[in-house]
Amino acid sequence: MAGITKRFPGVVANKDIAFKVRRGTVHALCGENGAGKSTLMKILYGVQRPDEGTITIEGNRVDLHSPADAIKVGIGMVFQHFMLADNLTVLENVVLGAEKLHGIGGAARTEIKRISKEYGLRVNPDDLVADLGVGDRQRVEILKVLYRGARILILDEPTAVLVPQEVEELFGNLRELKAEGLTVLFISHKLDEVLSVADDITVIRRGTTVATVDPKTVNARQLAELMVGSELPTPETAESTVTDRIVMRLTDITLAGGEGRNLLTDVDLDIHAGEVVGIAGVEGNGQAELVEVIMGMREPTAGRVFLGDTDISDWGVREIREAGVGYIPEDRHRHGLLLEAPLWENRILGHQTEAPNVKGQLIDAKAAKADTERIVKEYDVRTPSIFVTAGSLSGGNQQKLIVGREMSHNPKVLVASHPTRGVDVGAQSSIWDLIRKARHEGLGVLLISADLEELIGLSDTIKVILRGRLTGEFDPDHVTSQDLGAAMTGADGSHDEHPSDTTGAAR
Amino acid sequence: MKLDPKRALMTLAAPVLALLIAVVLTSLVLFALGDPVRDVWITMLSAPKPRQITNIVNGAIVLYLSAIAVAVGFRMNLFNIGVDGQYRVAAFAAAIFAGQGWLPGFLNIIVAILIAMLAGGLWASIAAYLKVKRGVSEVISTIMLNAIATGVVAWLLNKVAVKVKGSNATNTQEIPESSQLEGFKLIPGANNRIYTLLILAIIVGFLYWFILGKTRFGFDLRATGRSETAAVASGVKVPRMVMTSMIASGALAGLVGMPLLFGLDHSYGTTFQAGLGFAGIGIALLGRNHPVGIALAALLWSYLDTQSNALQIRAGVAPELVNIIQGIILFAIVIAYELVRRADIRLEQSKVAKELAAQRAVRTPEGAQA
Amino acid sequence: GCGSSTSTESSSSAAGSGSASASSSESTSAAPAGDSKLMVGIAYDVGGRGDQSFNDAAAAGLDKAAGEFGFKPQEATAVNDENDAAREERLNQLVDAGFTHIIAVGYAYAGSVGKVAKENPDVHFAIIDDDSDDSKGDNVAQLTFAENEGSFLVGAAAALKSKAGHIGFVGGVNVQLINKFEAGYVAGAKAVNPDIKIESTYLTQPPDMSGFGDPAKGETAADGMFQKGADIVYHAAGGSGGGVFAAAKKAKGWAIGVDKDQALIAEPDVRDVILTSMLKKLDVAVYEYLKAAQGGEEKSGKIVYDLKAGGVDYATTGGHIDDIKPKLDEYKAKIVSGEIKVPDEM
Amino acid sequence: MSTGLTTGTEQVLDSAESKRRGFTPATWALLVFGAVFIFAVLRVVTGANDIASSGALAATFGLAVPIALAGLGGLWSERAGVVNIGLEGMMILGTWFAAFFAYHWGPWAGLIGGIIGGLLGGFIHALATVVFGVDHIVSGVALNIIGVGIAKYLASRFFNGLPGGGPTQSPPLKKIPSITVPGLSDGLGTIERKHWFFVSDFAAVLRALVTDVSALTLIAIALFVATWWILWRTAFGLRLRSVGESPSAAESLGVNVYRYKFLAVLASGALAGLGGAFLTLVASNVYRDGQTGGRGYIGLAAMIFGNWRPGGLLAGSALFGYTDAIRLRGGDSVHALLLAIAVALVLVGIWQIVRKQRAIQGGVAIVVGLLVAWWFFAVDQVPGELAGTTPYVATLLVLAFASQRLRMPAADGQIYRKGGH
Ligand SMILES: Nc1ncnc2c1ncn2[C@@H]1O[C@H](COP(=O)(O)OP(=O)(O)OP(=O)(O)O)[C@@H](O)[C@H]1O
Ligand SMILES: Nc1ncnc2c1ncn2[C@@H]1O[C@H](COP(=O)(O)OP(=O)(O)OP(=O)(O)O)[C@@H](O)[C@H]1O
Ligand SMILES: [Mg+2]
Ligand SMILES: [Mg+2]
Repeated sequence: MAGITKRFPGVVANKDIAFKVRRGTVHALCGENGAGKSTLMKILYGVQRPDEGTITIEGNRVDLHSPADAIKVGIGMVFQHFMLADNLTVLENVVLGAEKLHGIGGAARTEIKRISKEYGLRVNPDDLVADLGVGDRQRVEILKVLYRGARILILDEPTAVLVPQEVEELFGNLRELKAEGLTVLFISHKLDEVLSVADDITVIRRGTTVATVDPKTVNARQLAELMVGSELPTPETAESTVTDRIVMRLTDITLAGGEGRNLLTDVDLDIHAGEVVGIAGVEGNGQAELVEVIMGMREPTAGRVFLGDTDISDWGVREIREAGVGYIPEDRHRHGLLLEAPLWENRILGHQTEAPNVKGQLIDAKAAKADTERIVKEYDVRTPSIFVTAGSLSGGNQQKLIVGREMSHNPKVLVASHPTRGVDVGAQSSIWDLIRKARHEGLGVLLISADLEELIGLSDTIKVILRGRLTGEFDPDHVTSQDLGAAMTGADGSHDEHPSDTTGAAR
Repeated sequence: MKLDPKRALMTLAAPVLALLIAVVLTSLVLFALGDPVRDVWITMLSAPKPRQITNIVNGAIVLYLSAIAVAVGFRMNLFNIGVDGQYRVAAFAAAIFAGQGWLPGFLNIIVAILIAMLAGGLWASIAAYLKVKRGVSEVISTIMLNAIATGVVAWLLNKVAVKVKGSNATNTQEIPESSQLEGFKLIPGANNRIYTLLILAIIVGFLYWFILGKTRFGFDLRATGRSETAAVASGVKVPRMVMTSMIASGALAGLVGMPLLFGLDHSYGTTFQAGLGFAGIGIALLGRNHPVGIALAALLWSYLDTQSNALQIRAGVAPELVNIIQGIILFAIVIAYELVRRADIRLEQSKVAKELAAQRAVRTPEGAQA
Repeated sequence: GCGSSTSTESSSSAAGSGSASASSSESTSAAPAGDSKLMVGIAYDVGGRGDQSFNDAAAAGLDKAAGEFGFKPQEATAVNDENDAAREERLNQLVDAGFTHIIAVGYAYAGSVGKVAKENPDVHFAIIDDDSDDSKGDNVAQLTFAENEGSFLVGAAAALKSKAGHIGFVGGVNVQLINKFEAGYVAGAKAVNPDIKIESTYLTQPPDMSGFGDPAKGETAADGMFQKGADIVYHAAGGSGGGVFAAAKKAKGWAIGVDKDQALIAEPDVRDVILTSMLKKLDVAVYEYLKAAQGGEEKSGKIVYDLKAGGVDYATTGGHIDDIKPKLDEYKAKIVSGEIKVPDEM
Repeated sequence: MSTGLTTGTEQVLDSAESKRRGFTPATWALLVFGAVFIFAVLRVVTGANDIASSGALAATFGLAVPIALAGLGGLWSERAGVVNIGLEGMMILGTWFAAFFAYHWGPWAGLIGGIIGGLLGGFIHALATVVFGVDHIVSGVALNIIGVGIAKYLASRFFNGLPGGGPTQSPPLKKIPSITVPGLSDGLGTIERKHWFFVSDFAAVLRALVTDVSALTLIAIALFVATWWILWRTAFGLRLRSVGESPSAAESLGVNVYRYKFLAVLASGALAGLGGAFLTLVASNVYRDGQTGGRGYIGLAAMIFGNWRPGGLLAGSALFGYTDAIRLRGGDSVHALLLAIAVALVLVGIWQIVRKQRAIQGGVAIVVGLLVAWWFFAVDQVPGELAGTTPYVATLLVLAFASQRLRMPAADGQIYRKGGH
């Protein structure tokens, strides 16, 4: 790829990007959030068209107008966000768009089984995708690409949702692919992974290629500095502020799912004032449900939730929030913001009944606007005004607005779900600082994160959730990511089944 | 919100553009089929007489109420296709009550209007219940309920109808003269009058604006419309919200027939105007669910309706041509709004990005991140 | 600029019906041609000219008068889902255009005729199917018909002709006017055979007026009656009547037409199943009204077209009821003399 | 305002249910036998012979096919993710164009005309929703308004003055021929008239299938089979469905999302237009103003009722057509149906309580059922005005009890923008 430039309104996502990939290698792309990695890969896959620049494959210049063109020249892509139709079967998802190869019936099924076996992907063509866990979906995505006979594979952050053991498995697959002569382009933020699997590493910063390096000659620190162009922040907890006052207590929380399966089983949890309790777990093991129970979006089948001494198990979301539980939702676009509403209305969201937003039954727009100005200033939300829509802010700034909003109501407990997911390094560290500050002032925090570094760095206690049960407790001062990963998958012996079974995959 | 001249211009541009497109497309159709293009537009655009102005305003009052009823649902993503049935049930109930003349003049009217709201709300609550408890799409259930309302009202009407000598119309008992509203003489030179219940429309419009824009309830409702998931997470009880707003929509729908009942027909019968609910959908969309926008849209719609009456007499063209014009306006305007919206988003995003870039340039020395 | 092309267009489209239903741009000024001083405007009910039924019957009378007296009428038609104000406006438009005689077709115009007539005492109005106080006025002729009496006769004919002792009635929309047809029909049939079985169905309920225009439903309803043993079905269902005829044809039964002599005007292949038709002589009423006006006499007040006045009758086309004609005429005489009083509601 | 609210209703999805992809032929046969049996019982119990007569069933065909065709149109469009509330407008266009073509060039040309009319509507809807990204419901509503306008305007422009035509109706048209299997029809008729339990009822069903069946009915049946085959057995269909389930996934695999959506909406229009043609050329022989009478909406309801599947849609249309047919045919059928509804409600109630442990919902069902039963015994005849609502009430009732099992295409109603996520 040479001279690739891509502009979005107001943003130059890629600027004069150039790099080469050798056949039969794993080539990693690194860069912080918003550096332009995904955009570049989408250009390579024909999803987006570059404003300038050329792409050359095997010596031929190609012009990619659509994914169809890319597929024709042997490029396959696994997107950062899964591109699967839930209500179709694995077979249907795989053959879609490639029906000419083996039809959509028996021949295709045979072929899928063959590929699945050959690369050890363990995929059953007749499963409904809706029933699969993340790991399985990842493999279906890879199978999709292989099925098309792609020679060049693009994997955009394939490891973001996997636990270390699954990552290892994936890397095994990648090495196998490489051995077959395939080329893999691999995007990750996780530098140690990159270093372990890549043959070459290209670093992108602010839309341009900074360097292509050999993993044998650099270490993670150097790589990170290349990415960011400056010193790295780390999530370090300062001295412990944990008190013995319990601000929130969960006793024997059980939440029944369909078909006699429990989504949560006997969850006991105490959060003390000034304590950050981290929850580690593979996605889909009940974290989301746990949050929903605490926040009152679901009523537990059994068990109680106490806020201080008050039983809030059957309260609604609003009462719980009014009582002093702040909430940073996992998916800010779906649960945290009204993207089409101006910032000041978003400041009201979630606190529609609390000062300064309301006077009696009426919305106090003036006060809410003034308070939004304050939040914008105090929490460094970068926006030209409080009248622009939330959707026009970058993810990090959206997140800072949410954090500011929740902190403004002096919560006793903060439920923070992936508070820094998809947020760039700068914003990330300021969010960490905010959480730390609040903790210092006696806030109890329930922190759910897929970022083990963040968990270890911020938490006072780490609990592992596996198949709806809290299966382990760790001291963040003495635990490694590897240990946590093992516990999260049950590979540490606490459980013996495969974790993705929890999400309902029936083999 | 600060008034941004560029955006204001764009918001205005859409309807004007839509009207132009409608004129051009309709003209093309007329021209292609050899109908008198000029006469049609001369007829449609001729200055209405005072009498017709009254009719336009009166028509708009009723359409306005209907559109507001629809808009309440729209603001939270509920499609109340059932305004037609709701106001039929409501007008019937109110007519029965008012016809008895149990209460003295004015009180009779007020209680009848409350009864209409109650009836409309009750009828809508069936759809609300089915949606909340049984997951039945309100689009389908309200369509079914419209047809059921027709049958039920026809049945009851035949039971209670009073026989007027020499008339073939079937009507409820006429409301006592003391409860008939004469109307306002607002348009000079017109011998007909503007419905007294213009007041009702104004009150409803104001309340709509106030409740949706200024109250907690309104905020919750709009939040639900913009993002159901975010609303739930913010503490809105969506099922209850659906229930409330659907019933509110039905209660407002109940008002649709009131100006007609007290200002024109004085009883409910087989010639009572139907189909206002569907027109209301179009008008709500045209007016972008905004109380003033809806008023303008209702006036436009009513203007077209009234002017089309003369089409056959003066241009020899079927008056239903106006449906084509209305339909095209509707299409043109939603497309125009959509294009303007996209342009708007692009505009705002690049503005945000530019201003941030400027801020960033200032801060760079401090080493802030992208 | 476009006058010439449009005027040829409109005259060709009007050719079939013999009147200026679609007037050209010149007539915008509403100057009627011909040697009559009459300036006649007509406001039809929904459906308008060409509905093969009610409105068409009025149009026929109008055409006859126009041809004879040489005037050029102006027509306007109601649209669906309108209110009284819109009907008033239509009449006002005709008044504004300078018409001196305005005929409103259908009871829906009752209120609006009453109002507009009061405001324009120099203009003469006629309304069809209503003689209530609503439309009363010194300058209003209220033309009504004793549909029940006509229906009585075809009811009697049906009972006399039915071998099964089982007949049917299909009403278009369940409105009072159509109930009147049913009431007369049932009374007539019962007069002949008190034990006769009579089925009755209305296709839709007001305000859903589609029952006057849905032949598919008409056919389904009549099919049901025939298959359950009826052998004669009378319809008062406007355009849906075509379906009733089709069902009769299929079932090898009889149908009875309405308003006009449908054995003459229905589609050729079903005409032979039309036993008789209940004639409602709207055309006569309209024609007579205009004829009087032409002669300088302005009719007003209630004018009832009943059996006695020859305003309703039954048709004998096809000769299917020649054998029972004496009996029917006997009933007719009794009704005319007042010996039999035909109910007008069920 | 694109997809509408989902509310907090728990969508109880038995996963066994959701995985069940259609019925096997054997299940279908069992269902048909079961239905016939129930009606045989009901007929004998209530003495309402018409509820299972071949005439009622034939009328069901006549009333169900246009609904089914409109619903099939809805199915195509919604499977590709475009909500189509404009079916009514498309149907109306179909009726006018069918009449125009049939008048000038004969009934078969009329079919083509109906398709063209529907295609016109489909094109407008596709243009608005797919190309311009207009909200689907908005576009549908506008289309319904415009469809009425176009048909009425064109009718008064082109049918006025033709012999037998007028501003609200076309001249009489030649009908599409229909087919009767001679010997079989009469023989079965004889058996049917014996009113033997079950045997006669079964004969009635068969007789309705071989007597006076319009060619267009056969075409419609073929279209159902074709739809099922195309959408679930071909690559084209897979792509079309994928566009309705996850357009971004489809696009990432090189499927041209816009094209498939556009085609699907066009097909939708063509089918709805054909439904309109059925009304002018089979169910009657004229175009009449207002002839569709809301059948487009009913088609949509039948499709949702049928869980976005051809078989279910067919059942939904049949339910609607049947209830409409028996009430139009008059007599005691609707009254008899009350008993059926009462029994069904009570059974559902019991089932809810016993199997699903839902006491309140079950209780409500039982109480309503008992009320209906009381009504059945209290009156001899359902008043005509109320009988007219039978199809709507029946549809609403069934939806109320079944709709939580329904699952629409995941991206149905969402506005898709290329490249955006
Ligand atoms: N469709 C789009 N329109 C406008 N701007 C966009 C669009 N897609 C991406 N951008 C912007 O382009 C820049 C590069 O985004 P991109 O998604 O390529 O980053 P990334 O390196 O993949 O980040 P991440 O690690 O978060 O995945 C960002 O500033 C982003 O906001
Ligand atoms: N589809 C799009 N169309 C237009 N602009 C977009 C689009 N997507 C992103 N952008 C622009 O890109 C910028 C950042 O968006 P983006 O969502 O990629 O940020 P992010 O930091 O990666 O956060 P997130 O984790 O929420 O994706 C915003 O300013 C937005 O204007
Ligand atoms: Mg991003
Ligand atoms: Mg990315």
